This record gives sequence, C-alpha cells and structure tokens, in this order.
Amino acid sequence: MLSLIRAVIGRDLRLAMRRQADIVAATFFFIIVVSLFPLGVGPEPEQLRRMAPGVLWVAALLATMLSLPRLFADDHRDGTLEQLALAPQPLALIVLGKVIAHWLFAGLPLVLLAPVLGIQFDLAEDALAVLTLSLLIGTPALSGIGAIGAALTLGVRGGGVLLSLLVLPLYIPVLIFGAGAVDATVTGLGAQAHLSLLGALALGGVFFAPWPTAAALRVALE
Amino acid sequence: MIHWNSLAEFLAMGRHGPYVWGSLLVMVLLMVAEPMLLLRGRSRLIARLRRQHRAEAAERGQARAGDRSMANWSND
Amino acid sequence: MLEASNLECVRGERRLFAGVSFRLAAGEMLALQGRNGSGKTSLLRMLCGLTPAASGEIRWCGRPIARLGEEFRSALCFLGHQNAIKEELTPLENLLATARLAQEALDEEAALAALELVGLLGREDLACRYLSQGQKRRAALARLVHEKRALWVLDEPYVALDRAAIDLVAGLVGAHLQRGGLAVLTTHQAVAVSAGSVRELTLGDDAASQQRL
Amino acid sequence: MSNRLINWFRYASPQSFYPLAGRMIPWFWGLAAIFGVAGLGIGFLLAPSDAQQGEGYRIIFLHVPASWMSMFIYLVMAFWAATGLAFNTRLSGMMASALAPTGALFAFLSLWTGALWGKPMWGTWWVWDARLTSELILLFLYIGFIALQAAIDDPRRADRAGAILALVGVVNIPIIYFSVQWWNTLHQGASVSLTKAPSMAAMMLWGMLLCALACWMYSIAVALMRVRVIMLERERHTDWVRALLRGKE
Repeated sequence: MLSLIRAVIGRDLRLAMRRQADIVAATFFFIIVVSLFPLGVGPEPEQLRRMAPGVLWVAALLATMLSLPRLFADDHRDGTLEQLALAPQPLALIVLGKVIAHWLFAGLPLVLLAPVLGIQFDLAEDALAVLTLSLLIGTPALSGIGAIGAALTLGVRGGGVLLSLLVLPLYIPVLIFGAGAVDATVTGLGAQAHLSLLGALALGGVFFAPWPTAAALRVALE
Repeated sequence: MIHWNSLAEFLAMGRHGPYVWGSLLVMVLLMVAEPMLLLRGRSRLIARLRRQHRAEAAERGQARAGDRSMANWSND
Repeated sequence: MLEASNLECVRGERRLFAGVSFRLAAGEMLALQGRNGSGKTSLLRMLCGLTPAASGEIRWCGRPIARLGEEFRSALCFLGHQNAIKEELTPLENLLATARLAQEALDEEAALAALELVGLLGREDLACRYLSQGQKRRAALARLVHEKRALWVLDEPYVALDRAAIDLVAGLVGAHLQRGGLAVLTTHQAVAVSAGSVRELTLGDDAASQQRL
Repeated sequence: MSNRLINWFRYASPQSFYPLAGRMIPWFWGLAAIFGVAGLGIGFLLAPSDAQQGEGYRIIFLHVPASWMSMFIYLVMAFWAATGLAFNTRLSGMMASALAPTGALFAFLSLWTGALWGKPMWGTWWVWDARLTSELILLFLYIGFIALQAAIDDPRRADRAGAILALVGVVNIPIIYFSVQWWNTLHQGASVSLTKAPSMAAMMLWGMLLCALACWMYSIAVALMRVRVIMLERERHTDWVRALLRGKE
C-alpha cells in the first residue's frame, strides 16, 4: 500500500521535474499577484500589515487553482489514467499519492516563498512564522479538495473556469482559518485555535477527499 | 382586526415601503416567472420532439421503400 | 473463465450492440472484428470494468466482475487505444513505472531485456516524445514481454506496427495462450497466433442490432 | 426493508412517475396558493408592527422562508443524489437536477430580501453577517452544481458527477457555516446580527409558518413540473414518450 503511494509520488514528481515550466509559472503567478497588491492599495506599512494574511492566502488559493487542471488531465489524455483505474488497488490510494505529489510541487513552493513575500508586507517575525506555518498546514487541504474539482471537471467543456467555480467555495474554510491564524497573531490573540482547526481541515481534505475524487474519476472514465 | 387604518398607510409601510414592496415584488415576480418559463420550455420541447419523431418515422418509411426497390432491382 | 452474456452497449443515443455473448476458456483468444464505430473499444472497456454495460453481465471464474473488483483487476492487463506512455519519460522509465504502479516486480535488467526484444535498445534513454508513432507503440507493448496476468485485453495492438513487430506481438500472445492465459483483442488484420485456439466475434454485422434508440 | 425500498425505487420509473407527477402538480399549486394567501394575509395585513423594527420587519415573512427553503432543498437534492449513486435509479438524478434551479432561486431571493431588510435596519445593503455570507456561498454551490451538469453532455454522467458534488457540498456546508461564524465573531464582535430576531408574537409565527409552507408546496410543484420536462427530454426515444406525444395530437 505504502509502496504504491510512493510509486505514484515518485512518478508524478519525476514528471513535474521534467516539466519545470509549469511549477515555475504557478510560483511566479503567486509572487506577482502578491506583489501587485501594495502597488494597488498604496505603501502604508500599517495597511499592508493588516492585509498581508488575506492577500497571501488568496494568492495561494489562486496559484493552487492554476496547477489543478493538469492534475489528472495529462494522465487522462495519454491513457495512463485508465491504467491507474485498473490497478489492483483502490483508486483512492493512487489519488492520495497524486494529491501528495501535487502538494510537493505546487503547495510547498508557496510555503517556502511566503516568509520572503511577507517581508514585503512588513510583517513581524512571529507573524511571518505563523503565516508560513499556516500555509504549511493548510496547503495540503487545498490540494486534496482541489483534486475533487479536478476529477469532476475532467474532460468537460470549459473545465478550467468550471473548476474554480466548484472549488473556490469549498476553499473558504481553509482561507478563513489560514488567514485568521496570522490575523490572530498580529492582534495578539494567539493562533493556536486557528491552526488546530486548519490541521483538522487538512487531515480531512487529504484523507477523505481521495474517495469522492476516485468516484468522480471512474465517472469520467466511463 | 386588520392592522392598517388606510390604504395609504398600508402602502407606505411606515417609511419602509420601497424595501417591503421591493422584496415582495421581486419574490412574486420570480416565483411566477419560473413556472411560466417551465411551461414555455415544455411546450417547445414537445413541439420539437413531435417534429423529430415525425422525421424519424418518415425516414424509416423511406428506408423500407428503398429496401423494396433494391430487392426489385436485384430480381431483374 | 471469462464469460459475457447478453451485453448491450448504448453510447449517447445509439445502441452500438446488443445481445453479445461469448465464453472464453483458458488458452483461448477472442478476436473482435467490426467496422469503425461498431463498439469494439466499448466492448473492451466493458470487459475491463471501466464502462458499465447497459444490460447483461460479465463474469470472471463464474462471478460478476463488478462484484470482484480488485480481485478481477489483479488478473487483468489492459492495453488501450492510447499508449499510456508518458512523453517526458524514457521507454525504460515508462516500463518500470508501469510495473511499479501495477505492483509487479520488474528489475531493470528484465526491463532492458523487454526493450531489446521490441527493438528499442539504444533508445531506452531517449524521452518518448522523440520516438516515432510505431516506436511509442512498441514501448507500450514492451509491457507484455514479462506480463504474467491471466487476461490480456488489447485494443488494436497491431496498429502503427511494422510486419516484424506484428509477428513479435502475435508471438507474445501465442506464448501467453500456451501458458493458459486468455486474450481479447480487436484488430482489422487477420494475424495468426502460434498457439491456442482463436474465436472470432464480429460486431455490428446486422443492421438491426445497431440502431437509434 | 431495504429490499422494499429498492422495489419502490424501481416502480418509480420515469414512465409511471410522469403521469403521477402530472396528477399531483395541481394539488400542490392549490396548496401553495392557499398557504401563500393566508400567510401573506396574516403577515402583511393582520400582524402588528414590531416595536423595534417598525413595519420593515415584514420582509422577514419572505426572507426566512426563502432561506429555509434554499437550505432544505440542498439537503433534499443531496438525498436524491445519494440514492441515485447507491441504487443507480434514473429518477433520482432527474429529481436532483430538477431541484437545483429552484434552490438557487430561493438562495437568491433570500439574499435579495436580506439586503432589502438590511438597508432600513442596519443602514447598509450588505453585511458580512454569518448567515448572509453562508447563503451567498450556498448560492455559489447551487450555481456550481448547475454549471457542472450543464457542461456534461451525457445525462447519466452528468447525474453522477453532480451527485458527487452535491454530497461533497452537503458535507462541507456545516464546515463552511461554522468557519464563517467563527470569522464573523472575530471580525464584527458586538455588531448587529440577525440572531436578535424580534420577540415573536404568535400571529407572526403563524404567518411565517404559513409562508414557509407555501414556499414548500411551490417548490414541490415546480420541481415536479421540471422533472417532467427533464423526463421527456431524456427519454425522448422511448416508446412511452412516443406514445404519449402521439396521444396528445
């Protein structure tokens, strides 16, 4: 079971490394969106500090959305998805592997970049730490929940736009607790509660989402 | 029994008239429009299906006639 | 072992076929024929359990495949219309990754031997996107060299292959049948296999079975 | 028990459900009209004005039933979706897709009446109140469901994809609602909220219940009408639809 998940992760990571342009594009999208905000609302440090958690988190949601359509589309096009669906293990396990791989190449770069971008917004050290931690805990949930949308819109007309329509409302709790954690640190309330709830969402997202995703993939393959 | 003393008072709704009547109007309008649209869609669908079925029946009749003519031709 | 009774396939508003029944024992091969659009691929996908049949049932060792699930899938090797080859990976990586995903033990030596057999030695380190259509197909078919699962379902295995490669694949299928395996494949060409008995099934023969619903 | 349930679903085939629905629709329209007239009569003519909110509170007779229905319809939709996935019945998927537009309509009406209520009471059209925000997200979920089904050509596939989405949504709604409420208490603190409803006189309660019943009956009637249209469309090549349409000429 673990070896299967490892095999899926290994394959997807290798594919992602051969196609680095995608990762780089999504990462730069994140950087650019975050950097545009101060230009739009002005450079007052006080205002920027207040906005930072929300801006970074919304940008993270959008950057994740950008890489989601290809999560299953490539495998679908070249017939690999059929092979995965016919593997003698539950498809949900394979999906779990793909979700973890997606997080490693789409979510983790955002986490690593967050402290640097947070400095642009004049965040204090403790807020930077909580921001990074909240992204570290929360982004797996984005990959997990997003996989459901990616599977549902597989091979569907206008899939990309539809995907955001389906997935973004489901991201709202992650956004609220993620940005809220940083907010709570800034206002001195302590981020403990937010982070625990975020952790619960991430666990739910990563371990329950593969089942509806697998069901949706089977529907798409019919 | 009735709460209002005059029609004007009823319509004014204690200065909240536009809000109250705006709510009611839109709600009633949409709740009337929805079944109306459904009825129209239904009659259009039925007309379209009838046309289709008729066309199919004609096609099938023609195909049968075509079979017969083929048979005659091969008999010659 | 593999048994299909009264299968019906509906695609959109068309019935592609109905009343398709056959029975395949160990060492037998079913060659599916029929013109384009007669539902060959649909039938294969049904046999794999990817597409549910509109009516009818498929049984493996006497039990419905829908009920068997993973037990059936672990006896099944499917090679679809598409190659299931990753353009970014080399033939060797593709072969190893496929085996690992199917939870089969395949070491690099065996994989290289398989690639040599299908004539891809010397190209095993070249990303598949640089290969020709026929070479990609060969890379996909290299799976079959060490494939030990009982039921092979192959969709157009001979497409894009030259004469030598066709003979090679026919040989692999023949050896598989000789081991007591089963195979179902679609083809437009009549290709003799070395061993095992071949049944033929032609889809979409009678215009009556294929009709608009 | 489950066996009988399956049988019941099998008998509820489109062919036998279509005429049954046709016979039921007028009754539900009638009930909707009676409840609606009674509810609006009590709410707008008989009920006394509210001490704090004056006459504007009467919007609540529209707003609360619309919100209730929008949430209730999502649950019913998810129920049909689940039965469709579990028993693979044709009718369930059709019912789910027939309910979605009506649910979206009520979600929209709830937002609309909420905004018109908020302007005189709070002095603003929109407040990021937990309920209003959740209602907005619910509207997004409905729109997502409708858009997904519209984008898939094969109706069986559309049904099953929609069913998975509806079930995911139903699991998520409580989480979303909880998170929005959490967020709301942090950001708004002691500001006004809908939870501080006017202490309700018995007559107000009756008016609201009757209005809610009217919306309920309306939803059933409209959903049955729509499911009949969907049935005709999807089963257009079957003999019973052919016979039905021939009979009407």
